[in-house]
Amino acid sequence: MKFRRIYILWALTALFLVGLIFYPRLVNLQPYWVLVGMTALFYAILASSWSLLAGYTGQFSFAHMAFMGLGTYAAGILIRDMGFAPWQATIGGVLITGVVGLIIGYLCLRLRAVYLALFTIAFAEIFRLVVKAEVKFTGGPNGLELPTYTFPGWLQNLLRTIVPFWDANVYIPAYYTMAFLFVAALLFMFLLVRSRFGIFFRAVREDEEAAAALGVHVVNTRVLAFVVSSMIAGFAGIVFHHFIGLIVPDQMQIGRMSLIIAMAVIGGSQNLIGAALGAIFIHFSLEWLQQIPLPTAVLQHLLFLNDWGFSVDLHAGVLRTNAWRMVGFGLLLMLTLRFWQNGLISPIIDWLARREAVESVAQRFQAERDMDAVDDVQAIGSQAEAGNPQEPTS
Amino acid sequence: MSQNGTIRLEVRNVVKNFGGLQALAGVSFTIEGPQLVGLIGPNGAGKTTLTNIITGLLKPTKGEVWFNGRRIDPLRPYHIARLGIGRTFQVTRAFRRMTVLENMLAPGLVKHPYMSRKELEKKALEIMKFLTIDHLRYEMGSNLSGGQQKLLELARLLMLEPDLIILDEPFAGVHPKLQRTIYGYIQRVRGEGKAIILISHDMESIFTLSERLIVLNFGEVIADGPPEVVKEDPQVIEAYLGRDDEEDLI
Amino acid sequence: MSTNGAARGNYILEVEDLYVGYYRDLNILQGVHMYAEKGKITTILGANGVGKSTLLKAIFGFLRPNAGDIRLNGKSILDTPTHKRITLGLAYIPQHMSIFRWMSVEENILLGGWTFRHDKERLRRKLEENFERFPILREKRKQPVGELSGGQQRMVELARTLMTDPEVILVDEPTAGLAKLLKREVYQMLRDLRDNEGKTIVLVDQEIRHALRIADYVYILDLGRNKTEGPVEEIVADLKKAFWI
Amino acid sequence: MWPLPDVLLHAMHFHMWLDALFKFQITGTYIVRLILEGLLIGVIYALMALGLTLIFSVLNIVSFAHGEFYMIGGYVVYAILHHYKGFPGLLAIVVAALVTFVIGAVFERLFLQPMAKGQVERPSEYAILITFGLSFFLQFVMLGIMGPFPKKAPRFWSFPKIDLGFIRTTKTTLFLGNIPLSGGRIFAAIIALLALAAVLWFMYRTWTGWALQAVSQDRNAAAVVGINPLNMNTLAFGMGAMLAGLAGAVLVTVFSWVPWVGVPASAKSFVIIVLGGMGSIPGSLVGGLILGVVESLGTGLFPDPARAQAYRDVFGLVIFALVLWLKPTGLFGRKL
Amino acid sequence: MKRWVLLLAVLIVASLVLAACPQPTPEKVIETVVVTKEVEKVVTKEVEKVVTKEIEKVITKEVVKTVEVTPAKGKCAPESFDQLGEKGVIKIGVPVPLSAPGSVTGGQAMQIAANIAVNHINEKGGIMGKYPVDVVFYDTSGLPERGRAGAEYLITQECVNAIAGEYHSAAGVQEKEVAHQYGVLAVFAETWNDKITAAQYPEVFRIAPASSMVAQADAKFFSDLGVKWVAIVAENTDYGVPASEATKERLGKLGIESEIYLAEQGTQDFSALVSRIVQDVQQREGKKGVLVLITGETSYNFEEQAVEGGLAPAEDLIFVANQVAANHTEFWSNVPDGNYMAFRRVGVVPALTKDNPVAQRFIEDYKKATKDPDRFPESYAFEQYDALMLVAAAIEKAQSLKTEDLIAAMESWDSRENGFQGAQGIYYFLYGTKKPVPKDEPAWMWHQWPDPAILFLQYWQEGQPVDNACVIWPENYRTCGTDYIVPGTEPPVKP
Repeated sequence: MKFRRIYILWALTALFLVGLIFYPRLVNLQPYWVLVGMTALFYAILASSWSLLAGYTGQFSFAHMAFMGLGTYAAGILIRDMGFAPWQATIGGVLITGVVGLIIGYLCLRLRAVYLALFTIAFAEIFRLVVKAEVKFTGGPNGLELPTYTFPGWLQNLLRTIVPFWDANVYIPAYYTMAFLFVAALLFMFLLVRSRFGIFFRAVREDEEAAAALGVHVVNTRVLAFVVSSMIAGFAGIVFHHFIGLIVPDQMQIGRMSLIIAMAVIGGSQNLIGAALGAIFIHFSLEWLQQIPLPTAVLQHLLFLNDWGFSVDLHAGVLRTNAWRMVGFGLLLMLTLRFWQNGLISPIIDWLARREAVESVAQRFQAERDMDAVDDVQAIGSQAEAGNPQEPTS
Repeated sequence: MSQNGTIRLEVRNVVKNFGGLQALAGVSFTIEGPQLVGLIGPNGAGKTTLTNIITGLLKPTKGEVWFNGRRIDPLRPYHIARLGIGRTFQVTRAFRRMTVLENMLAPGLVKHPYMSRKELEKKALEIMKFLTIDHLRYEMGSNLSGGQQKLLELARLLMLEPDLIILDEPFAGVHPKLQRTIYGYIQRVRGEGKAIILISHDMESIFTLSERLIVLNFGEVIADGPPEVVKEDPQVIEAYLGRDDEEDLI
Repeated sequence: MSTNGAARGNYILEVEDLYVGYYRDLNILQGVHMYAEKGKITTILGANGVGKSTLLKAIFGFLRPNAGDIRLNGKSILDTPTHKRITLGLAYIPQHMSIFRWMSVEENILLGGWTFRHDKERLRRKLEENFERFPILREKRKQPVGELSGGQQRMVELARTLMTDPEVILVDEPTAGLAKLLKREVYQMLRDLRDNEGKTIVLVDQEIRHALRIADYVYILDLGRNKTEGPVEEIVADLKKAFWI
Repeated sequence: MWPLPDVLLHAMHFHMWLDALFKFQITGTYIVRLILEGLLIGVIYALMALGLTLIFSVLNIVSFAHGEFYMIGGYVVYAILHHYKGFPGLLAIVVAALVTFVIGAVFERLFLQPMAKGQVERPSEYAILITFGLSFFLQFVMLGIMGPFPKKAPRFWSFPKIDLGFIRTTKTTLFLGNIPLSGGRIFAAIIALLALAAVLWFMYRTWTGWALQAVSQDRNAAAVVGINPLNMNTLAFGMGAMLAGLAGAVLVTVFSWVPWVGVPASAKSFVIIVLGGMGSIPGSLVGGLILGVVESLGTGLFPDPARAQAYRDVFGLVIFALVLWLKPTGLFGRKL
Repeated sequence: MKRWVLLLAVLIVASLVLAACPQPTPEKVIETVVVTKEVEKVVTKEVEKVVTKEIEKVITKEVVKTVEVTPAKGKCAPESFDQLGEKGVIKIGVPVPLSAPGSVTGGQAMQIAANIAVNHINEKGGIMGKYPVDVVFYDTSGLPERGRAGAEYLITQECVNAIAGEYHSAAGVQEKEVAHQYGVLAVFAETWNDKITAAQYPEVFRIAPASSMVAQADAKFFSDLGVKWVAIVAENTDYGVPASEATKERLGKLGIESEIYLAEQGTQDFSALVSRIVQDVQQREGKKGVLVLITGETSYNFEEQAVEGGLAPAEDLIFVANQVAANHTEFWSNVPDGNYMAFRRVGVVPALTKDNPVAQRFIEDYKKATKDPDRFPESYAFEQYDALMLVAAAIEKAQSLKTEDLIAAMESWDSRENGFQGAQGIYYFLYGTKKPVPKDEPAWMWHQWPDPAILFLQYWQEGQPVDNACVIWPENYRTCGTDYIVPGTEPPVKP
């Protein structure tokens, strides 16, 4: 069997899945790191569903976080006012997100690029401000509380047998639920983009008119992408916040949205997996960069940084980067955009998944010129031959 | 193909105004059955506008377009495409960030949503082989040369299996060698019993290939008939070469 | 009929083996050559879409050739950025009206003198010259150009171009969409520029007969390649053959 | 007083309106006061939006980092006045304008020029994301340097005492009849008006201004007459940034400054340019005034006093969304 | 298809491995599970390594059982002084907001105060003279999820013995849950939300006022001054909304009408809101009041704009600025026209600290640390300092690191006479595990310091330092002999 690069990809996928499953053990069941892992997965779902919208269909929506919040608020209100059980509310919330996504998706149909971005920003901000202002209905800035899921007994027992440390801390069930959702959402989106809709998504992104001329239902395609990605965002939001217990409107700030976008772009917004991995990578590095452990000898020379917004903690032996870690991240975002427009991770995946080598443009151009030199005469000759006006071809 | 097996496109007195400008001033013609119709006219004559109206990208200000007994001018472009009118664009519009095979699958999946991917790919490969782009199947659209992109567009069209094909400048900017392939393509499609509207500025190919020529000028049909006749039509010559009696202008 | 142009006369503008396209490698022009003689009108004819306009755009620098060379006065100008080419004595009148619609007539014409904007005296003189050439423009000097008729807009454009006293003027279908009388005026003007001021003009045109009437040398293009070329007499002698297959 | 159809009144919770009317009476003076206040702040909005419009009309992109230049402009004035006591305030404003100009121009050269030269794939996406990235970057740089504490520059002027009956002043406030108008704002609005006048003079009366207009109206034609569009891009972006910086510089004495102060500011600029028509200079002026008045009236006349201010930004954004959706060319739009 | 099978196989294998994988490592278990400690006592140190493997199985079973009763066990704080390690450092976690959207001003002041507390404890050699204290900060940004993560981090990663701090209620509410879950002592410094103590967790104490206490004081103040109508301007946040509603309710009980105006913090332009309030005020009879419940620097913005917009303190308009007006340098540079504004100050004023050596020492060090000789510590700085001192004192008193012992020590300060002398005053807790909150008292009195000072001060001179601002309420603290300095006049007595 001939070795193909795609095997590396499969091996890496398997490795990643195993890593995903064993992660809580790898971090020694430390609740903090399990929580970080769970949050990273939450962001990964958001980033990859955003990439489904932006990367695959070319709709640059800034309302993704708003949809996340919309779903969560809907679920929370269903539980609070309608007496839904958490799992029923989850379904209800996702459906409501879908309906609103459908409406916004239709409204956005006629808007392109920057207009779409502006419109979705407006929608997101209006939604956030209304949620914040309608204190009686949404809890306002206090946020809305959501109860945790309770698993049915049999499932709990089953999970305990599979995962012996299921009860080691409260975040383990949360983590595994999130991981399950992550795999399911990614698998769903992956299958979706591999299906005909995926082809249609990208065809519409590339050239709407041409796609329409080939019979692609442009409206349905664009709206479908909008609805699916909003629903996934809503789903992730509902599940995440059920475990966190509270959603606050500040979660839907544009600043948070830009974090998601940055994650997707750095990972590669043309690729679901790239965006997801980007989100995981960035969330972990941000968490780690918050305090960088350094030897005291080094730290002593860094004390001047205290005047620049860092905090050098000699006692704990760490350099706290505070805002500056975000600066580095912003710079990375800009450089990625400028020099690696496909992101940092997805080109690797693409390279591993590619089946045939690319003929470079320069090579082909040369070939075309060679072709000219050789059979220019021939070409004209044959053309003249074919071009006998007396004999119309039939 | 329509139920009774014939193809019939009727353009009935189509008028199109852009603001104050009249692009089409009442164009009517009928194309019936398998036929290769050349559509020519000097720049600004309204050829592209007419194409866009037939394929639904533009709505006519007045007039109707009927295809196989169905009025299509109010329909959306994808609907018209599904009814069996396919077109290419003057400037190539390959999907640049999709592989050639995926480019082919898009219309294929429109036509046969539930066909297995393998079968569809096989079908696509056949067409690509005929158009000599099969070796590029995993190549990104943007990596193709201009000529190859034209071929890809034509190949895509076949996946849609349209009854009526509108080819807008298929030869522009294409290497002679590839031009021959396109000639072959047109002849093959013609052989399959489809109707073709060929728009080209390349007089040679137009006169060679078409059975019937429709000449547009200033949004009106100024001639309609076999190429030999149209070629000698004084109005056509005037449209292209200017009028002899304008000597006194200078 | 193909001649090796370099053998003929005194060329101010030479285009050799030019490959140009709008997209990365869709070459509209595939190895075109063109030589313009000093003080003559060189006309480029051909059906629509064969790349006549593309050729002019490439000469003025809006499109970067993939291969080939463009020389002005014997020096390659490929590395000169577009906005600098005007200082070499090259001027270009695009096919589509390239006026500044929301600016006044006077501002439009003055902008033609951008390259010598600090020379107030010369600006004033050239502006005056142009107003004499097109008296109607003097009347409407304060109006936004967008409100003018098509012919007047064309006038503004010509006036603006003439501000710099270019040696070579590239003209792309100057009479498209103009009324007959205006057409005549425009052609007369081009002829005057050649006869009285000794300008070199490269004219791309659809109005074949008119163009031939003022042309000195004619190139005919066919789908991105040179088809025929020759002095105008030769072409006129067998017009049908030259165009109609 | 409210000539609205019954159905509409019902939909708008008529009883709440009545409640509001019971609580305090809406008088003509009150409305006039709200409008005047709206106009005052609207002038400053217009200054910001003018920068964004300039950028859009020349570069054909919407800068999502516009608010950050506003933020930097304010911080520069603050830093100067904080470190050099007695530094003339107006000079500090000029320095702020210069600094933001340079930052804008450098960013344009490094990140936007490749786009204009066609070295970037998918330019429209790139433009959105790169300016978004810049906004992200600048916010956190300033957070690192200035810290998150709100800063406020000391006021460097005060009204002379005037009493002309109808018009009288205190140290901080100008009274028109019995309508008090904030002095800080009047000062900011005057500076903004001067800056607007200067920009308009520059745009319509100088060669460089003509060149900018020329590039915005027809890039190719501009190149034909010998204008280098790339330089004009840099100039336009720099000037756009500078105008935002100027707005920040005059407002830093009125509001307090935090690194994310630019976020609502840029949102307002978006609202204005869409309202006034993308790329239209008069549009941005009128749009700014409209937004100022709408926000002011909306807040002043919203039935529930508790939520009136909370909804302040919503009024503008709703108009924004509606205009975007119904008439994307805006009021004075000349191109889409 | 093959690939899917492969993938499924990987997943199945992985879950099988997971099922078979070893239980949490023995060291971990010993630390975490109560049962194991008894085992540990049996095992002599020499044979520990050998025996652990054998006892592993026993422990595993125990773990599952224990876990079902009390699900969360991940705390790693040393439970006795022997476990402290060589240096004998006792770690205390300090969650504070150090980045937006949290109040960084508050966070940084608390950081400084915490460091001073550590210095004061450690200069005597530490707790009990030999165990130095180390504080571990965590930036919560004032966000609930960050608060939760922070508490998790401090308890399970940094192995802190207690948590002392927090500024924002939103974060605090989450932190108290985590502290309770792990059974770690938590002394909250500046979180006013009633819920924090109302949950009645044995581990949770609070030395700041509950918001209901503050609202009560506000209402009393206005009522004592004979105010008939109050405009409550509150920020639209987790603090402002409930606080304004609570105040309105209490004002209502005292027969005072009021109107709430919520202000969105992102908007800094309050002119229209000011106009609206002015309009409202003008149409009322009698004495009126304005109460600003906007926190942080945004309140300066509102106050400045209010004055400029004609809503200035007057004879019949009592303007109560937000408590941050006490930072007089910032206040005067931001609100140059804020003359005659009153403000509420929770916590002590300089006059009240004169006889308190603990406070004097802290104030001095605080001024040094902030390099600002005019800066009197803010209430949250006092509270943070005291929270740490309290924890240290509790450990010293309990002579133990076990949470239950610490709680007992804290609860032993049960009356003013029998309280702990902190910088702010004498701390004591009336109700707790031994003495439940009686039915007629609000639930939040649990582990709540009952008498934090809530004072109303008034500036009467431009640029005046807070130290000689007049205390005008309550009566027993009054320093200037008047309950309200009418704008344009001077107080009868100058401090």
